[in-house]
Amino acid sequence: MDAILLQILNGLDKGSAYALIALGLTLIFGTLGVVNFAHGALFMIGAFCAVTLSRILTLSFTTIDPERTDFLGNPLKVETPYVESWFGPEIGTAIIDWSVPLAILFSIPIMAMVGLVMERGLIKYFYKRPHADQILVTFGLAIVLQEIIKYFFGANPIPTPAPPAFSGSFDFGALIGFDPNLIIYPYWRIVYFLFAGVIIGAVFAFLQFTTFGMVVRAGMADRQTVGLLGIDIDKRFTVMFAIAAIVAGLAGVMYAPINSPNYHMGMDFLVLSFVVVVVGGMGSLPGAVLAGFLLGILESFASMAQVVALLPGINQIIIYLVAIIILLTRPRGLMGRKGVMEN
Amino acid sequence: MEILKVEGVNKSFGGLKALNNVNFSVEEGTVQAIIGPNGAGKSTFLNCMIGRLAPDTGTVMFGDISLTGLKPHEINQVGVSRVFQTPEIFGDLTLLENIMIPALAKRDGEFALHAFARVDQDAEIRDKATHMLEDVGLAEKKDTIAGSLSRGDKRRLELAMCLSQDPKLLLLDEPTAGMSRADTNNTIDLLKRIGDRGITKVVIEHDMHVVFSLAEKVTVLAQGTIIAEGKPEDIKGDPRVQEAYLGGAHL
Amino acid sequence: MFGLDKKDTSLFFLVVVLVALAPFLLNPFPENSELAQFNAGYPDLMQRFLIFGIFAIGFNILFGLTGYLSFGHAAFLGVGSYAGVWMMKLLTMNVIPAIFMSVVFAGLFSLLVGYISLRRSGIYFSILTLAFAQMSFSLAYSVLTPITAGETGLQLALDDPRIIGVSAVDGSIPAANLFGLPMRESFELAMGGWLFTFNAGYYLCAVVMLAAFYVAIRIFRSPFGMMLRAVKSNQQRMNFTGVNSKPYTLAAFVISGMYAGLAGGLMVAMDPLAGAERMQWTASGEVVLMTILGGAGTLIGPVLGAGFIKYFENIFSKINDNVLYEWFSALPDGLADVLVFVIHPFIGKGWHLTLGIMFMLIVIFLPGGIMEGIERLGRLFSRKKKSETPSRAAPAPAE
Amino acid sequence: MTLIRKPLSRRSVLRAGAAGGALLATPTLLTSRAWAQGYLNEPTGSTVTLGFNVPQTGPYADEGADELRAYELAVEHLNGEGDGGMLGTFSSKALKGNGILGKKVEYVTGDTQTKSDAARASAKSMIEKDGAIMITGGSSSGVAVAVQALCQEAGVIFMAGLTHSNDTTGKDKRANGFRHFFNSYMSGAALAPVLKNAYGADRKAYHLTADYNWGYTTEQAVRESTEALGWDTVETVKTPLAATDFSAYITPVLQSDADVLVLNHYGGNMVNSLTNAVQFGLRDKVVNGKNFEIIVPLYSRLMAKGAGANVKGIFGSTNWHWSLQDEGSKAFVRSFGQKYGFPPSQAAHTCYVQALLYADACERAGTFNPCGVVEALEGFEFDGLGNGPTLYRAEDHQCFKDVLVVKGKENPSSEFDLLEIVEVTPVEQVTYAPDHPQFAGGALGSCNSGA
Repeated sequence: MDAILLQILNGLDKGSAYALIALGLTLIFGTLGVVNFAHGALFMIGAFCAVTLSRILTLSFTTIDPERTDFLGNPLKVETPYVESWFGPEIGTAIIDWSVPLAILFSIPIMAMVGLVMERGLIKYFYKRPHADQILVTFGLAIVLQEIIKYFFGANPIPTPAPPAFSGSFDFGALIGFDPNLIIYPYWRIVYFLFAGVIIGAVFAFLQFTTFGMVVRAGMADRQTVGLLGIDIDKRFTVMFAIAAIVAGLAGVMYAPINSPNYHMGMDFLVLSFVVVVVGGMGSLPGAVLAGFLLGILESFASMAQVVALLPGINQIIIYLVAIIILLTRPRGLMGRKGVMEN
Repeated sequence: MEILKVEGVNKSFGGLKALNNVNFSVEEGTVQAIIGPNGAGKSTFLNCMIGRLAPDTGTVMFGDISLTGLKPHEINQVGVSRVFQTPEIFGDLTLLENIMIPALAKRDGEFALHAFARVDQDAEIRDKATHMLEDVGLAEKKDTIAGSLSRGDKRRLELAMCLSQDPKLLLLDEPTAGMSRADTNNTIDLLKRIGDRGITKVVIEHDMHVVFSLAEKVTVLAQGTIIAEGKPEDIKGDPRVQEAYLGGAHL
Repeated sequence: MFGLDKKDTSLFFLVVVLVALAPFLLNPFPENSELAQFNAGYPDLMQRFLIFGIFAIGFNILFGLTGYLSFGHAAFLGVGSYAGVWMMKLLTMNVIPAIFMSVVFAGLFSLLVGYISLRRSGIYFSILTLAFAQMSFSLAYSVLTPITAGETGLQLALDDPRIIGVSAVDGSIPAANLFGLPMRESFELAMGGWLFTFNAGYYLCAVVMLAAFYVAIRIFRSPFGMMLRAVKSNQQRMNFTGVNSKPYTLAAFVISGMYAGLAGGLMVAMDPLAGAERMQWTASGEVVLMTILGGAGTLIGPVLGAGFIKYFENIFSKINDNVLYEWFSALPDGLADVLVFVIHPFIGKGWHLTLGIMFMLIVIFLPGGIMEGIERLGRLFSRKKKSETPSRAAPAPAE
Repeated sequence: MTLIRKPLSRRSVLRAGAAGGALLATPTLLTSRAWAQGYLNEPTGSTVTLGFNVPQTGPYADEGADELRAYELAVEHLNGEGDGGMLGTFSSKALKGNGILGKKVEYVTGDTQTKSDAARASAKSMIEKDGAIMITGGSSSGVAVAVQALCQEAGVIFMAGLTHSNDTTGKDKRANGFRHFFNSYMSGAALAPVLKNAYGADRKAYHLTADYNWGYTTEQAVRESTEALGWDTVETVKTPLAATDFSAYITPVLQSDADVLVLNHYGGNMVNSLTNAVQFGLRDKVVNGKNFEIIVPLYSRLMAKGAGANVKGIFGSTNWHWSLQDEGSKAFVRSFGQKYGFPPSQAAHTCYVQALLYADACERAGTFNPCGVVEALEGFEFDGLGNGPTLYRAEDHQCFKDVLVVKGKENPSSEFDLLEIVEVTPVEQVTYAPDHPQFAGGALGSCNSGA
């Protein structure tokens, strides 16, 4: 029982990342009709916002310590971060430790800018082009973005730990009424799950309860009609693109402590999130979220040794297998609408 | 002889009854029109006839072949062609190719792996297509991409596509919808000319001018039920029809 | 000639000439010049141009004609490769059975995948093919290791049975050959500072590729090909025209799967090893990019796209700072440093960056791919023919 | 005009410059029969070309970059530039700093992309286009095995870079291929006694294994050597190569009665699985009255860097570490550090050494002919290259030398000072018979010179 519950938790956690990326992807597709292969790169850039902020916070000045030597036998250069010298070691260290949560604030304007520049500078010229062209150009962009990050940060993963208060794990089971010491779960993963819930909720609330959101939803349903009403839908769609970029970026920032960011993490998630979007139904926001969590949980279950013993290799293919089964039984995914991207 | 016989067809969408026990038949070689106000179930009826929708109950017999349960391409292969309300053509292909495809489908059946033949050297099909284009007056545009045609030309092209198959029965769904008066008249002339070939036609129409110019018999559908049937001049005076149309301007 | 019309005949002969003379054409720079770095006329890369050309031609029969965008075609190439290596392990090092079985197995596998995937269209079809390919890759890399040798790739061994051949010759694995002619065999021709290599394997690839290209032209010009284009244009009208589109698309899918298998078989005939990465989604994506880049729906575009990508992968990745300094050795040191600094991110380990930029530039400025670029150039030089061809929509169906 | 049949070495002739003109001036028709002693890519000019085939894109790009640095350094030293590095400490004195056999060393580079296909394409272009006489480098066993087989077929020498799977010198060994790096078996044999001392003989181990060839051989090696010392293996679970989040594999560990977790992962997999394991509090856990421990059989500095603070106190093995204090290591670290500003990684070390060993073998054999080089390397014993006395065993072309057991450092003084050496396991303890079951199957075959 507790084993199952733990895997559900794992699945929800994995699903959070899938859902957040898929949400943005389907938002862009639903509003702009663009298949964005660079969406994974946005997630990656988000994670590197966290890395960059921690680099900024640890900008250091160098002093020579004549007492000690480095590996070549020269006097050791000691690096002290400016924040530590300005705020004293304790507060300074604390600021550095909290760089990931701080990066949330840092990343929002950056991701919004990246999104705006991308949409205004490139994507908008591809609204009327075939999906194949959109795939090609956004794929090219994804490579370029990823190579730029690699140029500055290298190919190796960069550890970006959570603040000490949130590192390590706690007895989550006891909190929800299980016996103590049954369900130990890392703080940050719980935080990630809750954070994803908040973001998803915020996006839905925004679309549901604001006039802006209403127009966008109407536009997703029938772009031409809304355009005929004399509403400048394009401007709103640009904003939606920026919002999708922010969602992907925040998903990336918060993911950094879970797995050290590297330059190709976006591509790793890209294919999976496309599968998630399609399984959920192209253009369906609730579908994307639902499929994200569903696939996350199924993937976790399939990883269990007992399952793998029964079906060797199932952990390798579960997501694709489920995708095939769902698409064959539900032609337009879980919650897809008719006529979207079938030609 | 009755070429098409529809008996006891019912069709519901959720709680809404779209067709209610419809019985309908078409004599071979005649032109029959189905009219009715918006939402009367005309399109549903047509879709039930050509396999796009499956009726809940009832039978659709084409000669002695049951059309119910057949797939669209199978229905076409037994000799039923259809013109759509918005012209369905191959927009990326040339006019000539647009006609050659139905001609090939007629000759070679629903699937033929002629991957090594030269389509441009298939004289039989080519000539047939060229003639057909001449018939509808599009011959000089035969190498144009069909998507660039005007709506009227698209309609004529679609008609030519159907005719190239020498169908036994031709179903026309509002063939003049959205056309100018001049185009409408052209189309009526064209359809009349096809009459000479002896093709049975069923026309669904809104425009009474078209109906009375073409049809030999008119069936009136309202709220999923046939409320009147007869010669055009009889229908014109039928009070039930006038009521159904609630003072429709064309009457 | 050969059942082709005049225009296609001249295109075919142009390709024959280009392929036959490729060892000259691809080695335009003398060996000891700094630009020799850009020479592509060595057997492996020339073989790769043709093999990926075949792959892309086949992919184009599906995507270019029917519009069905498969994201899993690399799986068929992979299955073909494995079948080919197994033939070489079990039967003989003669490449004919290997190539033949590659095509057969890829055909069967694509029949299975196509039959299921073609129940859906649009992006749902794409994701289904992607899912099948990724499953194939994952399983080949891991649990199928006994059949595929997983990470290390399936290769020949000295103790393979090779029942109608020999297991080993003088303690070495015998070379892949065509009735005794080793695929590695090359003649080299030195002329002045130039060196040209004529490789047996390359010319086998050339013959196969020309045959594949010829078949593709015939398919494009056949009633079958026209039907496929009609499926792309309007599937609904297709069905109401009495055509059952499913067997058409399935046939196109299987034909293109067999082309992929043929490419896989040739790959192992040239270089007897089959690695699982061949089946990964990136490999499937690569052939999509080749086709779009070259010009989907055109006859020769996909081959050009394949050449373009393989050229970048093999030539740009080998340029390093040292090479740059050699190029700029005539310049003053400071200037050379600056130039190297500027160019450095785009070469060697930065070849991906250059490739990404090229993708974007081509798709932004040449919506019809490389073929559109060539067409525009052609139009620039021959204004007289302007009136003859009304310009077609961007992804032009033929030519 | 000259028409020549392979094997050839036209490139070096033409590269040498004037020869091209000479050939043009005297139009003679030559066939290979004129080269009775010929072998593929025989250097006939004043230079010899080596091919450095390393990952430059993909997840191992940084490791590849470090390998390339080492090769560039080795070329400098071979050509008599720089401070000579390990040339001075190398027990064989055949190399004189004037290139190899008097020919200046030049090199070409390529990108393996850590894919066997791409690696072979790149190696082939070096052989066919650039006339490389030897290929070296690589950062994974899949690539090493693939390129090794290619070099065997083509007829050039392959000096493996970082490859740790048993198969490289086991079932996939080739006569033209040589490995200096250690292997899975050696890791297991070196680690087991140290683990027993540190954690006791009564332990229950849980293995997470990367689901591909290298993972399998490493799991087997560690399992067999720890079980021989009394440990139990409670469970072995395979994880997909593409996995990025290992939570679903870590939580069952928490619930088993295992008290040791062995992560048979490399590169990004290892960084993530270790990070996840620490997140889930495995290090703070007490099972069966013992502290829970994590082991990483194969360590690299780049991985340690990626995993950050999570590596502290975790045991593993490496081929070499820059903090070694023998003369060879010190000389190498000095010249590498002065050139690049940071200490070399083990990948850099093995690549540097392989380049030197190849050059030395050519000098001793007096030829670049692969068969001569193979003969010179087989059974070659040497010292002074950082790992103590070493043997290149003739039976499988594997180097036998001491293996380092290391531990993540608690208080690193720099971003490179992440590991500390716990023990240098002597070579006797990691030596195995050539027909050991873990290396069964396959055969070297005979050397191929491409003639």
